[in-house]
Amino acid sequence: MEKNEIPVLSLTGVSKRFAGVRALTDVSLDVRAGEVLALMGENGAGKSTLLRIVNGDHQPDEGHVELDGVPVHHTSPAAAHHAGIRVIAQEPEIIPHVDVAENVFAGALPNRGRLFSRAAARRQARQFIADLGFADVIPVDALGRQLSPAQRQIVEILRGLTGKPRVVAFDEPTSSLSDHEVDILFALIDRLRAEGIAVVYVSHRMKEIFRIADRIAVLRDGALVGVRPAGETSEDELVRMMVGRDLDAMFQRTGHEPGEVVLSLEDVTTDDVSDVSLTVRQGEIVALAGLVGAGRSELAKAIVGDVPIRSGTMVLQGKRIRMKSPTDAVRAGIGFAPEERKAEALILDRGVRDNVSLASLRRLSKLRFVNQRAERALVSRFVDSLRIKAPSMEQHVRKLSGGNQQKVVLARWLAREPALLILDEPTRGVDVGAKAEIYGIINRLAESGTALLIISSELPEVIGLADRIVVMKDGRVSGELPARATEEQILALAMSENEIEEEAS
Amino acid sequence: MKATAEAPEAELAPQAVPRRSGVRRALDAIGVQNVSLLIALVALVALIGSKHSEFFLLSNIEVIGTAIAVMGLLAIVETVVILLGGLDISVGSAAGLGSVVSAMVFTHSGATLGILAALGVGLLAGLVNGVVIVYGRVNPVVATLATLAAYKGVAQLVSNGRAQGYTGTDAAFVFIARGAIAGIPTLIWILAIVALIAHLVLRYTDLGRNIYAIGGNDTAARLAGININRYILAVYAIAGVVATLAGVLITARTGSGQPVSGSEGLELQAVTAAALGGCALQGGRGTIAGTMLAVIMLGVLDNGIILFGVNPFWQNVARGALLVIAVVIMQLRSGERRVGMPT
Amino acid sequence: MKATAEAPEAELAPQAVPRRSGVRRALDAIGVQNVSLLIALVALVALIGSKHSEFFLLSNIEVIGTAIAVMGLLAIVETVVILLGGLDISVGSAAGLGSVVSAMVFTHSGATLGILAALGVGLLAGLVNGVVIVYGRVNPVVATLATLAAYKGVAQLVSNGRAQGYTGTDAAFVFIARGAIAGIPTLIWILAIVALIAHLVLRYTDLGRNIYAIGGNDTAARLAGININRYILAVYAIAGVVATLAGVLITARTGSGQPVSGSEGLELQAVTAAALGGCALQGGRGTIAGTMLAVIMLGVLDNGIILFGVNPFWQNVARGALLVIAVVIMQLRSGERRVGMPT
Amino acid sequence: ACSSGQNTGAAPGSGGAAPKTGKLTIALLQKQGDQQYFVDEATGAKQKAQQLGNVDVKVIDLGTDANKAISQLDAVIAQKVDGIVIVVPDQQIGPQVIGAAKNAGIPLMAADDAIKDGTGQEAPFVGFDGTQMGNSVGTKAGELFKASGWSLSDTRVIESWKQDLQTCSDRVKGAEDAFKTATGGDLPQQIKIGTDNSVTDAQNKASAVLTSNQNVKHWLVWGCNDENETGVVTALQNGGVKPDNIIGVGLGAYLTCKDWRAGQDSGNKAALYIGGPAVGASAIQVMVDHLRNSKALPPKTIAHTEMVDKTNWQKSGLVCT
Ligand SMILES: Nc1ncnc2c1ncn2[C@@H]1O[C@H](COP(=O)(O)OP(=O)(O)OP(=O)(O)O)[C@@H](O)[C@H]1O
Ligand SMILES: Nc1ncnc2c1ncn2[C@@H]1O[C@H](COP(=O)(O)OP(=O)(O)OP(=O)(O)O)[C@@H](O)[C@H]1O
Ligand SMILES: O[C@@H]1[C@@H](O)[C@@H](O)CO[C@H]1O
Ligand SMILES: [Mg+2]
Ligand SMILES: [Mg+2]
Repeated sequence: MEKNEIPVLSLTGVSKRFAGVRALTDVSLDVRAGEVLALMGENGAGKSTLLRIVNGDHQPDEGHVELDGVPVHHTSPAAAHHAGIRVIAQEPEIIPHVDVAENVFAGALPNRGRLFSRAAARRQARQFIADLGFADVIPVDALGRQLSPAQRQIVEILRGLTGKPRVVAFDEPTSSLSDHEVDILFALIDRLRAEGIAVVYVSHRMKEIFRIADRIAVLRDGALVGVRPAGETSEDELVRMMVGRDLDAMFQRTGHEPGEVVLSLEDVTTDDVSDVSLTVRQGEIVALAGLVGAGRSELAKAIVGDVPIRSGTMVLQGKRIRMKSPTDAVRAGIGFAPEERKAEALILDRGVRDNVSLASLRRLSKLRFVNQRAERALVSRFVDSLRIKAPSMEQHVRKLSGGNQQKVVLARWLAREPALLILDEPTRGVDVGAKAEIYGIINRLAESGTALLIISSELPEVIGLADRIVVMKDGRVSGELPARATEEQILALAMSENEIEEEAS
Repeated sequence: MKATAEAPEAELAPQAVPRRSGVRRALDAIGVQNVSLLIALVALVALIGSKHSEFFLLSNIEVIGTAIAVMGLLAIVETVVILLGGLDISVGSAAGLGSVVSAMVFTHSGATLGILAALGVGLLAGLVNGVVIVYGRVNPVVATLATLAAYKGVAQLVSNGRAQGYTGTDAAFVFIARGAIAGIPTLIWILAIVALIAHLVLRYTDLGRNIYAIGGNDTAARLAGININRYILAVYAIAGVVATLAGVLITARTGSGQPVSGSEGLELQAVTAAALGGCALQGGRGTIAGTMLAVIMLGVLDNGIILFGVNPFWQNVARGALLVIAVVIMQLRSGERRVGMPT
Repeated sequence: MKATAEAPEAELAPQAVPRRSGVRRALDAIGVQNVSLLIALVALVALIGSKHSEFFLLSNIEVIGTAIAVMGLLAIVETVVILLGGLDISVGSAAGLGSVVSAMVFTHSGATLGILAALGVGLLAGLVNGVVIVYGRVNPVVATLATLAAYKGVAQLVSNGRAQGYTGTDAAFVFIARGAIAGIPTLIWILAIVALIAHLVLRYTDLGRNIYAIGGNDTAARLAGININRYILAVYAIAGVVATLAGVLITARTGSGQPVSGSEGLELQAVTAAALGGCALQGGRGTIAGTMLAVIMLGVLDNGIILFGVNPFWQNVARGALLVIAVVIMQLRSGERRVGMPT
Repeated sequence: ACSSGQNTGAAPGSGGAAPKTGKLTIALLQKQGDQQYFVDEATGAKQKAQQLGNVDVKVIDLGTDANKAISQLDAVIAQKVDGIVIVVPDQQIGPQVIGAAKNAGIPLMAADDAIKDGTGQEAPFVGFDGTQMGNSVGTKAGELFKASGWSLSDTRVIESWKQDLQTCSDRVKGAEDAFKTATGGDLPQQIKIGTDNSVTDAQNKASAVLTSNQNVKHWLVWGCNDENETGVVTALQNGGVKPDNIIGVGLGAYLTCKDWRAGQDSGNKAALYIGGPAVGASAIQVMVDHLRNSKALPPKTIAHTEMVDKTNWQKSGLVCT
């Protein structure tokens, strides 16, 4: 495809304000046919807002959007969808009680006249999924609510590619995917590019950006800082553009001797996890690595008593213990930040304050009355240190950007200061600057004696943070690696033989 | 992805029955919820029938069928409204309105016009609900509680609070109330046809699937380009029409237009039937088959209570207790863990 | 979209009011929803008062206060139950049960025991609801619709369907019904105290905050270590106790134990008040202040309708229409966009 | 300023107040105000008020809610109406009702259902007597039964009423007693149906009764009101029972008359016509007389009732809609 003179999508002078927040200020940007434009910026910089304007979900206060040089005023996602614009949302929206086929084809069901055939829909969905390379990850007849976070993300991606898209925007599509799916996705994006589709790609992961982008646009506080051809810029420059200064080193692990064993599992078996044995000591950071579906989240939930342990033993601080519910776990000094922030962690229609203090209320109350001043002090400490961007502590979490929501989840558990802290994908969607802060906090917690078990699909994070790396595969521990292991070592343990072969071929 | 390949069923555990044998597959198609309802229904029938063999008389089965016709119609549309994520409490008084309008217009202009007028009024009443909800942004419960009162008032106003007309000699109304086709009472036919249409639309058309999508996750539906507002308006309009159709049946059965007394409390029964039949009140989940099973079960229950000659005060207790027991059995079979609010 | 562009504030207003001026801050604390209700209330009062100055008689205002006491109590607990993500339809018949029990036990053993017995029965009834919901896994709507029938039957059974006892000469009951402290009727005190306690607990204690969390996202609450089941049981138990307290008030006011007068629609009024006052029926959103404003508004509405001497049929229409208008005003001020089901 | 709530001081009596001039406002509070009988009663009251001139009637529906009755009574008292006519949802609340009106010095009379104060003193009453109405129904049914020549053993009585309404129970009991007196024999076996006093409920429940009584030949039907009686009769007829095999005696006649007017053969053989409009009218008449002319409220004004059937209903003044 030759590059057209007229960009497929262009924004001119777009501004958008929300009560108390300038989300976008005078942004002008072009996306051309057959290119991948990466969009970067800190959490709350306005990336998702920009995409919501493109797909008609929000209307700009000023400025306008053009498609093929013609101004368009899409007043609903339906209109934008019709014009060939697809935005793959940051938070996957899944229809819980219908199958994957219907989820993928939502709004554009394959039918003859008005007639809908489930068998035909599944057949087409199976074909479509196979064409796009996700056949072994997504069962077409599973119901929406049964999908794992990664699967939901993939369904969201698939939905965005139905019909005849002209512009496809991905809003952090990889935040809950592991490398295997990321590779499939990138192959897919390459295909879209080759077909002359205009692609917008939002991510906080530098590695991905340089792998996939042709040009990179950076937003800061709602304003466009600049656009760079991918070949002519560097990570450092991008970081400077995003945060306005240089960052310190990402990981500053100060090695030290771990103390007593805090948690030890022996042959723990649940419905999806078998014979897992592992220990975490005071002041130690243990990372759990593995592919999507390896059973890491399940293990974490078993530890906190949310999933029943069928056999095996669990010892906490020297005592054999059996959790009946997360209530027991929290009482016993275990904190757990789950991976799905929206479904499992956030009270969306409450403020930042309520969300952050949720697990600490008992400690903050006397005679059950919450000491509001102490509460505010605690919350504002974490709002500052994690740089949670919100107009006030009372802002409903629903209105925060994705990354800031993630920080709220983390703040809840950091504030609680448990003896054992389990973090499941702690930095999903968090920007580079804040990531560094979070790593710093995790490091300080370890130094002060907290035992940490961190589940992460981002290998650099695993390698940078961990004292020890436990790798899981198919619900079992497939090996253990010391700090500073390589990505290849981890992957070898995480993947089954035939997958490695596939990968190699 | 090995885990998935090896145990794809178990890991999708809570509700997904693994699909192995043919029986299993059939059960799956019916749904655990419905199987449990069926079991509860069979148990109830066995209990009643063992003491009172008259229960199985064809005439008694017809009695049950005709007794549930009115409530069944309302339960069907309530199911559709609930699937969409809404609720319509006004169906009871819309039925009353339909009853008086059909009788009054009938008196002047005959049965056909009477029935059409009633359905037309129902369409209007339903649209008013829809508009108030969508454009007035009034929560569906509050909106239809308000129109429950308002439509009742309108029915009383047009009828001056009196039973209207006399349809007991009109061939059409008599046919509705007491006629039969192929030996099956007309009332049962009407209920069955409406149920079948609703079932087919929900299951085999994109309209129906979109209703599930909207009720399941309206953001997903909206972002996927479905015009949610249009669906809400249409579904409430249809609910109004079917409610007034139920009103026409009330007129036919009682021989006159009943402004309120014939339809009071039907709305709660309709919601109960839908919920008992497995509709999640948050929307997006439920089937017409489940609702119809529940309607039948409630009808059998009422019939059995009378066969047993239970004192009416005990009837209330028995009805409540049996309702709870039926659902408890149903839920415990599904093996859901016992934490938090059940849906 | 012009509208949006011109009024960017309004668009997201409901909760995100930036804290600038003192006025803003005050409004924020009250909540847009409540401000709108307040405006609607003032408008209604002005409308009624402009035609009927008797409305402002102290005696009339006392009448409104005492008339809303029973429904107000139920609306308060309904609010708490709804905040938690549930619903309790059985409060009406629990009130009837409380009424007969208090009167019957009173007849044998005096007022104090009578009242305590009623509250004890309420605790039990509430616990039964909670257990059926939590451990029986019955959806709260179905569960409490069932116990609505069951408790009504029990009240009829114990009373044989008749009003019980005569409390009209008992000092304690008379004090409740017609007494006053500091010039303010006892009934109003009771309502105010229960409302205040509920408000303080919800707003300033960890218990209350946890209720909001559970209703907002029960999975999140569970994983944050909150024992959800215990909250559900406790809240339903309290709902039962307060419902029977309302029953005691019914006994005091009517002078006898009334088996069913509580279940003649009080439960729907309580739900209406909670929803009108801004409770989201999915849970997690709402305030006692909003509910109380709504209760007062409904009381004023009823009182005004009598003042105007509207014909009872028009009363139904007027009640429905005004309810819709009040909510529409409230919602449109919040500037939410008009797509999908409003919450 | 605490108050125990006990009545203090001498309550102004209902008699002997100074005559009022000018516009009068009378509150008519009715239980089950959406039932046709009460709708008619309210209409009668309003027509009488118009006829008397300068009288305003405020009609309030109490449903079956005793608590609401107290609230609405309080409200009309606070709003200073001149007189109150009340049909209580429950006779037990009599003392509170009478006490409240007395305290406020507003004259009060009971309609349809009599009430007493705490000392057993009855309030002035206009209407019918439940037991007496039942007696009329039972007597008529007895006569028809004797004339039919049916035997006790192949006949059943269906009695249908809202079992938690005292007046309904009184009527049914009254009918049973009078039936026995009229026939000089026993009652056939009875089947009691509890309903919410609506046609549809009676109809649904009676249908099931038919099932469990397959070999019954003849049916007697009565109940609390026309709704109950016609509902049962319709169910029997829908279930294949011939009108000739049914003796239904209604109470109210406003629904039974529909068959008669249409000339339809039916099991509704007779009904006690009770003039709702007349009750409403005479209540207003006596109240206005009392207020304007200081006439004492008569303790009992028993309204006209009349047994009617398809041959003579039109003469009774019954309006059939
Ligand atoms: N509906 C809303 N109401 C109020 N403020 C909002 C709303 N949506 C977004 N915002 C605010 O607008 C700003 C931009 O948010 P946006 O979601 O576009 O950020 P983002 O760049 O996508 O961040 P992230 O990387 O965290 O996803 C944030 O401050 C956010 O809190
Ligand atoms: N490919 C898959 N197909 C079906 N279910 C899956 C798949 N992947 C994950 N799951 C779900 O995830 C559960 C176990 O995976 P778990 O979420 O614990 O893995 P994880 O290692 O944390 O990976 P993830 O990154 O997906 O969270 C299973 O119970 C299953 O429900
Ligand atoms: O309820 C009845 C009504 O149906 C009518 O019969 C008159 O008396 C009332 O008590
Ligand atoms: Mg974003
Ligand atoms: Mg996981």
